[in-house]
Amino acid sequence: MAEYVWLIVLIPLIGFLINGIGGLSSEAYRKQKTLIGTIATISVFIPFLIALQIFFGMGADSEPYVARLFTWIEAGSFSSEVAYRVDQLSIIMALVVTGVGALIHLYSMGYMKDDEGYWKFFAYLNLFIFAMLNLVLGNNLILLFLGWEGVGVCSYLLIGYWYGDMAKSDAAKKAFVFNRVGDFAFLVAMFLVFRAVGSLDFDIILNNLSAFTPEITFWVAVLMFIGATGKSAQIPLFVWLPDAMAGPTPVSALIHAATMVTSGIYLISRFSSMYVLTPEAMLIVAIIGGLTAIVAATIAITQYDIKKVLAYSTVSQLGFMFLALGSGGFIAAMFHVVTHAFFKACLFLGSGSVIHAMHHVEHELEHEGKDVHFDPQDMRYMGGLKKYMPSTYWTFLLSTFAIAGIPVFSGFFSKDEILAFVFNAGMGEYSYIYFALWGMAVLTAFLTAYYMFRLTLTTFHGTFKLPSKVKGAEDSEKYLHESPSTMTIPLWILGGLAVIGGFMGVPDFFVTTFTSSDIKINWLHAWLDGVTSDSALVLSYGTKWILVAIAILIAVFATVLAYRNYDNDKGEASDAALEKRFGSLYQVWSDKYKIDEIYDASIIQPTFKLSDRVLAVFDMKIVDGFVNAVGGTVRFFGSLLRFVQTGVVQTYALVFIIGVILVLSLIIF
Amino acid sequence: MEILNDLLNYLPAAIVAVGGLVVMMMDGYKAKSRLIYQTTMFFLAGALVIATYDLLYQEVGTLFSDMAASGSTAAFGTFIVVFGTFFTVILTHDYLIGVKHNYPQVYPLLMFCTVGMIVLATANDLVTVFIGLETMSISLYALAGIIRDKQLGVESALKYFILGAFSTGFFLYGIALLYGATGSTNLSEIGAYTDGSMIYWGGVSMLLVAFFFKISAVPFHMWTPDVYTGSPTTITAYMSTASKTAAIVALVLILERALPYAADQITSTMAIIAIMTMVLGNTVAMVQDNVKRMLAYSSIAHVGYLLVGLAAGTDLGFTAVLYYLLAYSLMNIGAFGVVAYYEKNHDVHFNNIESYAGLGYKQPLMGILLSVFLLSLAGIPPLAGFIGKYLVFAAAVEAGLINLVIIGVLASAASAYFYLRVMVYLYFKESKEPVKLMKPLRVYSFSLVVLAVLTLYFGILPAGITELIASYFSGNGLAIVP
Amino acid sequence: MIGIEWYLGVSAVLFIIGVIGVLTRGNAIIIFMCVELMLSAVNITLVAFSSFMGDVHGMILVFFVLCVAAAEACVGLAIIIAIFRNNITADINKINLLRW
Amino acid sequence: METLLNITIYLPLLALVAFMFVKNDNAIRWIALIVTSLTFAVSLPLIFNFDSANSHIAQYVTESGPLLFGLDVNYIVGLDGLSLLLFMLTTFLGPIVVLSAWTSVKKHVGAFFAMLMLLQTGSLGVFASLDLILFYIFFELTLIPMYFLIGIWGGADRIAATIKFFIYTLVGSLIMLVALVYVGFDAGNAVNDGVFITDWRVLSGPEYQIGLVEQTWLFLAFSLAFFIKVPLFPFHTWLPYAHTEAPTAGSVVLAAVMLKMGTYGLIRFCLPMFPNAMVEFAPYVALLAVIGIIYGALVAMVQKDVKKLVAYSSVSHLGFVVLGLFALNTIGVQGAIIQMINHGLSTGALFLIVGMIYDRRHTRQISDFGGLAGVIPVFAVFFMIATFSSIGLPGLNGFVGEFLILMGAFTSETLDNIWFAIFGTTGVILAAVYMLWMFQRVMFGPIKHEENKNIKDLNAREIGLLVPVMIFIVWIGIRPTHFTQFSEHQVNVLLEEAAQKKNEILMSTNPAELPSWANKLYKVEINLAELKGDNNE
Amino acid sequence: METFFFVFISTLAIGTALAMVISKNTVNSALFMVLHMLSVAGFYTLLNAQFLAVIQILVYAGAIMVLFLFVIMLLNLDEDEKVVSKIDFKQLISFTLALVVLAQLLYITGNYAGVLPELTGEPIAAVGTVEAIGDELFTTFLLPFEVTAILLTAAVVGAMLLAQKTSNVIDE
Repeated sequence: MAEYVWLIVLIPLIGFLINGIGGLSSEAYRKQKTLIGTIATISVFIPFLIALQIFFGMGADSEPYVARLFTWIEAGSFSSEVAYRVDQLSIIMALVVTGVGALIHLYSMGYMKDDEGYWKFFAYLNLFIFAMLNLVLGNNLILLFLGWEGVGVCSYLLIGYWYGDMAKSDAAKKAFVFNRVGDFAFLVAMFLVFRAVGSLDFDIILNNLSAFTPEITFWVAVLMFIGATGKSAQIPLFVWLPDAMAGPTPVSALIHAATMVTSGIYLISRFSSMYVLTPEAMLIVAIIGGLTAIVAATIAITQYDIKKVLAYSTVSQLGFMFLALGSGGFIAAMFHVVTHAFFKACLFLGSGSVIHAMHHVEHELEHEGKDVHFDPQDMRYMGGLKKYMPSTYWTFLLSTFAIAGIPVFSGFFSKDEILAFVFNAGMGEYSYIYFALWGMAVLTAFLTAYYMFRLTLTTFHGTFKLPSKVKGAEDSEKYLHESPSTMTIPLWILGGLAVIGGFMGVPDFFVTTFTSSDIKINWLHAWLDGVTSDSALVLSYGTKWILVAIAILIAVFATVLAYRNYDNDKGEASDAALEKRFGSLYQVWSDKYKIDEIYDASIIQPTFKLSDRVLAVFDMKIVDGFVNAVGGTVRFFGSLLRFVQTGVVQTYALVFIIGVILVLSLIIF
Repeated sequence: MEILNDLLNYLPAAIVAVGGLVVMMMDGYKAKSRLIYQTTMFFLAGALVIATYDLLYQEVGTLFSDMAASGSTAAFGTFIVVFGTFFTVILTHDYLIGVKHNYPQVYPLLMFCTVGMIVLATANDLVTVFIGLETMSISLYALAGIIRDKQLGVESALKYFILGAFSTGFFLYGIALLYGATGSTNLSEIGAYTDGSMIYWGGVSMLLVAFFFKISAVPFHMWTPDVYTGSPTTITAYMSTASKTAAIVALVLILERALPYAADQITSTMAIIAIMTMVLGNTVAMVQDNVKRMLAYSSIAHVGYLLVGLAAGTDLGFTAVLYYLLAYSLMNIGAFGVVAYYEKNHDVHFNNIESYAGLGYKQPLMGILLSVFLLSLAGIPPLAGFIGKYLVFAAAVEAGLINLVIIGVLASAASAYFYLRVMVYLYFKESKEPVKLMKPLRVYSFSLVVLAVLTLYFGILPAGITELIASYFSGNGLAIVP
Repeated sequence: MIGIEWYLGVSAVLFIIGVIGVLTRGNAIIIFMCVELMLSAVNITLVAFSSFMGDVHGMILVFFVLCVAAAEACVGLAIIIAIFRNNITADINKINLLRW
Repeated sequence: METLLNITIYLPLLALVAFMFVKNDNAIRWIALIVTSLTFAVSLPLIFNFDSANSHIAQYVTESGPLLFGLDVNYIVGLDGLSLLLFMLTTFLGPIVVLSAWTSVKKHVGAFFAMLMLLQTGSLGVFASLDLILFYIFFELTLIPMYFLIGIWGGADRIAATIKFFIYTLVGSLIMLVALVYVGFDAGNAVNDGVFITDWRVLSGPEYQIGLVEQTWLFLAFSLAFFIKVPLFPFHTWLPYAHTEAPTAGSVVLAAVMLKMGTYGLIRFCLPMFPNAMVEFAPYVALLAVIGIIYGALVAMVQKDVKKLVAYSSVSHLGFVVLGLFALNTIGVQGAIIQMINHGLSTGALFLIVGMIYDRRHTRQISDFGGLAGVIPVFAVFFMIATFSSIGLPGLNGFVGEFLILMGAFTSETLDNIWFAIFGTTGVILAAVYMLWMFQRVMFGPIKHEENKNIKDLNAREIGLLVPVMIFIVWIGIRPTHFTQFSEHQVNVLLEEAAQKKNEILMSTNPAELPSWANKLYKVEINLAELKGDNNE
Repeated sequence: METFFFVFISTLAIGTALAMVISKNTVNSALFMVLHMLSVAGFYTLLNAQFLAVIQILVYAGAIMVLFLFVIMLLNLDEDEKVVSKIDFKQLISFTLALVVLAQLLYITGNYAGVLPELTGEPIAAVGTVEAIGDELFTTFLLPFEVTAILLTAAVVGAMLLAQKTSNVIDE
């Protein structure tokens, strides 16, 4: 079955072409929304089935299978193929991408049904799936890069989907450019790799790691990581992701939570055997991951935009994953990728459902003839939605439990494993730093639970605050309603997965402690063990259990605290109290550490001013001026010389005589 | 009969001379101007046919007791001169009617002038050179001033005359000194001389001075812009091509036959003069607003390129120079012809470049023709001007004069500016006031088209003519004598 | 005996006097005469060479020079008449319409 | 086949003749379209029958006797791996360019198409010439039509632009002419019994070797002409003017074809004839190229005129090509060759697109647009693909070239410095910045100007002319080997021969006879010692 | 005797030449010119070129100078408009440059002695006769002679063309 892997990649592309060309060329086709949506969804769902089939045909010890299609780029000693790789890592990613992707397609059919550019949206989505599959299935760095850039483009197109709004297209551009900064590093990393081993094929690289000097290994690792920071929104390149929420919510769910942003984690996991050779680079990854996690979490606490909170949460969770990677817990990171994909996608879709409802309210009010405008994403206008949107509420709540790390929900297992690995890394080199990172991670876990419940409680509990806050929106709750089933079905599926997803990676010691046997219940670990190079956990059972206990305590404590502060419409008061307590620190959080402003002042404006005021002027005045000056000088001499021509014959004769003297002198002497 | 044979070999000159006398007599009997013109054309056509025949088949030799040469260079010079005159007369007739100064005496004068040119171009003795040169010059002095009731015309004639006569003094002095040094005025006998006394060098330099004057090389060029501007336009075309051709062919003959011994010194002198000529000609032309004056400076610049070829002094150099003369005659007569056409539609002062605005669209053919000629003058392939420049510079490169060539090409690049400028006005600007151009006479435009086609032809397929010219020099051992 | 260099010397001096005349005098007619002076100065050189070498060619050249001088005078004077009709002056310093 | 090549080159002139007799504007358009299409059709067998395994040997060669007696300039045309693709690109763009000018040119239609046809012949000749003088003639020949195209049908500031373009290019090429003639004589004395020779096949061969000192000067003279044409920083200032003022068709040909003559000349002439100089100057040239990449991008970023922005982006893109060429390894050179085609397609497409929008709105100021994506969706799609191609998105053509170039520069032994590639790579970021920003300001956001609300979307003609370009943009992006295969072998041979020639020349040099600057520049003693060391082993 | 004669004639020639150049009155200039021509004829006789001496007097002094005088009278040019009273900068330069040329010429001619072996050191009597000249003129120099005829005709036609007063324009 693995030999049909290319079909997985191809079908979404076909879907894209059908919808894209059809929609572009035919007005009638654009109106066939059901058809369009179905085609798009099916062209993701079929690959999912194929992937599933392949997955079931594989074992944890299966050899990687590579389907080579054709030579892509070839010049001199460089050659790369379009070849897709099926191994334990890539099939997991492919399953997530197509599975979650298919659900979100389904969801979008409901969510986007009133949109004019329906066909375009689905075309883009399919293209995104195509690119993402290239990323995860490609057998060499350059094909991975094709996907890498491809998802960037789709992200660009989808963030700026409502291009009529300049801010949205700004966000799109910002996303793309920040991604490109990362890509720059990625490219250089590729060059370094190629120079060292002469190929970009995964197999060849990973089998020839000895060809790297430690220095090169370090740099390749760091550069790849920088690439990953761009795509996976880590410090210092994370600022695009919150802005990326300008796109339609399914997009946020699919691209900016479940799939694209995790490609950095995939990349580093793919090269885990290289990373373990360079502890310094690992440390850098861990530090950046840890910092990102806590920074984003603190910002998330202060946000009111429902999607922004989720966005910062995503950044924070991604930081968590990188922390895992940097600590040697590659499988843990992948585990979190998967669980995060479930619950974060569910959260986003849930928020989309809420926004959909709020939009509906706004729309209906407008229909009533009232000129009411409010931000449908601002949670301060919400509240009490649980009785109007039960499905949304329940799935949202389940996912919140998952992300908060409440035991038996999926996030609990994955997060716990990460914490364990970070602590474990503290046992080796750079122990203090890793311990500090562990501390930060625990704090982040606390904050995560806190802000997620803040979000959930403010949105769904208490009373619907819109009527009281916005004039003219009285009685607007009558317009609130649950989303259609195309939207709720995916919510339930994802919510279910968020609940049970964690069982694929239940730590072995949960059982072994008690049975003293060597039983392996951690399926994921077993599955991925062959492709990644996890560091060994050297912790004792006791330590492990203590860590689990700490995690549970933290999560429960944060949950309780959040309930106290935010249930029953106390949200704003609590936030004010929080602001008072933390003072300027809170201000820094709510200002998002002013990172955007810093970028603007330190890089963007200077570059722009340099270009506008210096280079452009330099170009016109100096470079071109020099050229003009040469011409001008010649003309100037010409106009000087012409005045020798006085018109008086005797002057001419005089010049003649000078010429005579000249010629005589030249010839005689 | 030797004399008859000589005469047969000198037939173009003879025909033109007889023709000149005939039309002079016709003028005396008050024949119609048109008839005079037609007779002139008849004789010139005859001369042209024979000159063409001579060009292809005449054997190399000397005539009239070594006074004149036949074949090769001489035949080539004769051909260009007659060819140039032929077209000049066609253009002049129409032009003079246009500017209302169609004196019948112009035709005999042109014919006599042509005789002088042929004599000059075929001279094999300094005496013949002198007489030829003077016949040509004196006729040109008069021709420059034929628009005698306009100040500009006579002023140019006066300037030309004074400076021309002045240079004649130097020329004569040169001949005298050379005669004194070598004991002969015959070119080959002078060429046999290898003693190198001071008086020989003095003679050589004086001779060069006079030729530099005639071909208007800097700093002996001062008359050129004024005379070219003031003279009737078609006469300017004639002056700048036929007379220059005759003088340069004579110079080539002298350099080749009489002065191989002096080649080294001449090379350096020529190189310096060439640099001055190219630089001054091109830079000053850049700032001219009068098209005719611009073309005058451009013709100075072209002399600079010719001097580059002469400075090389090799077979290839002379070949290049002769080819260049042909190309230059074609394109310069053409360019002046179109300028004359524009001018006669208005008045004599209609030469300011501003007034060319938008003219390219009024009579498209004329605009295209002028563009072709100017582009050829600028040395843009695939026109004859390019091949000329290319050959000249190649010859200099072969002779190792790289620096000279670099300056030459840079000057040439600068020259593109002012040629293009004309086209800027012709095509890129709109005319401010409505200008009406009358349809050119068919023969007028036809002759210009012929010139343009030849310019193109010699640019694309120069092999035939260059082969012919190269055969004049190959094996003559003209390389620089150490 | 008078050596040839004396003739040549005198000839050169006369020639330069002619040149100076052309360069300094403003009257066109006098300039013409100065040109004639230059020609006749060269004639002396020619005749001297011819005579001292015993070769007649130089003298024949002088003969031609005389003819040329006559022709030049003829045309030159005609030009002066023409210019006088237009400008009412023979001062060449005032005849400078054509310049730059 | 030889005849076919000649027919391809001169077929456009046929239209020129036809224009003399046809007065009807529409007839002229159709004739132009038919003739250029025919040219393209006729040229197709050339690529299908091309033997890419022997791409280093010129194919379909026509060789005449001397054209210029005494200098033995021959008419030699043929195609090999280096020229084939560019030749085909030129014929391919012919009908497209004609179509692009279908309605936008209203005055002097006949003259316009005549100039285009002349330009076509000139460009084809440049790429097909195997004789240096012939190359030069065609090289210059292209100037005239372009001069008129810009001058007559150009924008407001066209006159200054066209004169600058013409003179600037002319200065460079004339200096090259001198060098070229010198080479002709030198080669004649060295390998051709004293007869002037400029046959590329002889000059590039291993027998003809030029001494180090001469190489330096000749290289500088040749490369100056090509650098101006490319244009490499700091010789680029004519380009923004010329591009901005030129009519659409002119811009397209200028960008797609004429700029390539510079890079093409560098690889075809400089490399095989002056290998030592090429190697020693490579770092300096690469430095200029990298400066050009970044500088062009930065200046492009702040342009207010769409066309000027694209023009500056050309400076940046051509910087990549030069960088690749001077990497002097197969990867880099192959990348450069394919990038030449890519730039031709993507920048050509961009100019076409800008022209289309100009036809509708008669402005090119970015600030006059905004929000067009909603009004003209089909246009937006094409514009977007071209933009993505231009910023080097994988899967489209631009990426292949840029990637190979940077990879080549990174691994180049000649440059021996990875920073060229690294700084060059920043151009990738900057390209995204300026192109997307421009795209955003033009296509996205609210519609600010009333006039923009009623713009018509592309008509069939415009779609028809863009689609082929887009097909190639995607095709090259996905299957670049279909295109790179033509030059692969030749590039290998060329580089090998050059390296060998370089060593041979070095071996035959006596350091004592060289002036000190040459010793220093070529590090003669060190290199010689190395070479001898290699030989002893 | 010969030396004396030479010195006398030289002095006369240079003196008249100078006088011609600096004379204020145009008519005086012309008259000095005539004198100068006569003295040049004296040189010719000294050099045994009797034929040329005669021609010189006939053509130059007789014909050409009369023509000059005639034109001067015709145009009333005898009152010279500008006298060489004020030596201005330009004239100074002209003068200096002319002297430089003179120095060069004298340097050239001064180096002449003994260059030609057949130079006897004194004029040879037989060359300047009418027969000798005539013989050469109509054989060797036939071509220049004939062309001179054309030259003179051309000069006449040219003079006619320039000096005619009526403009006989023929409009067609």
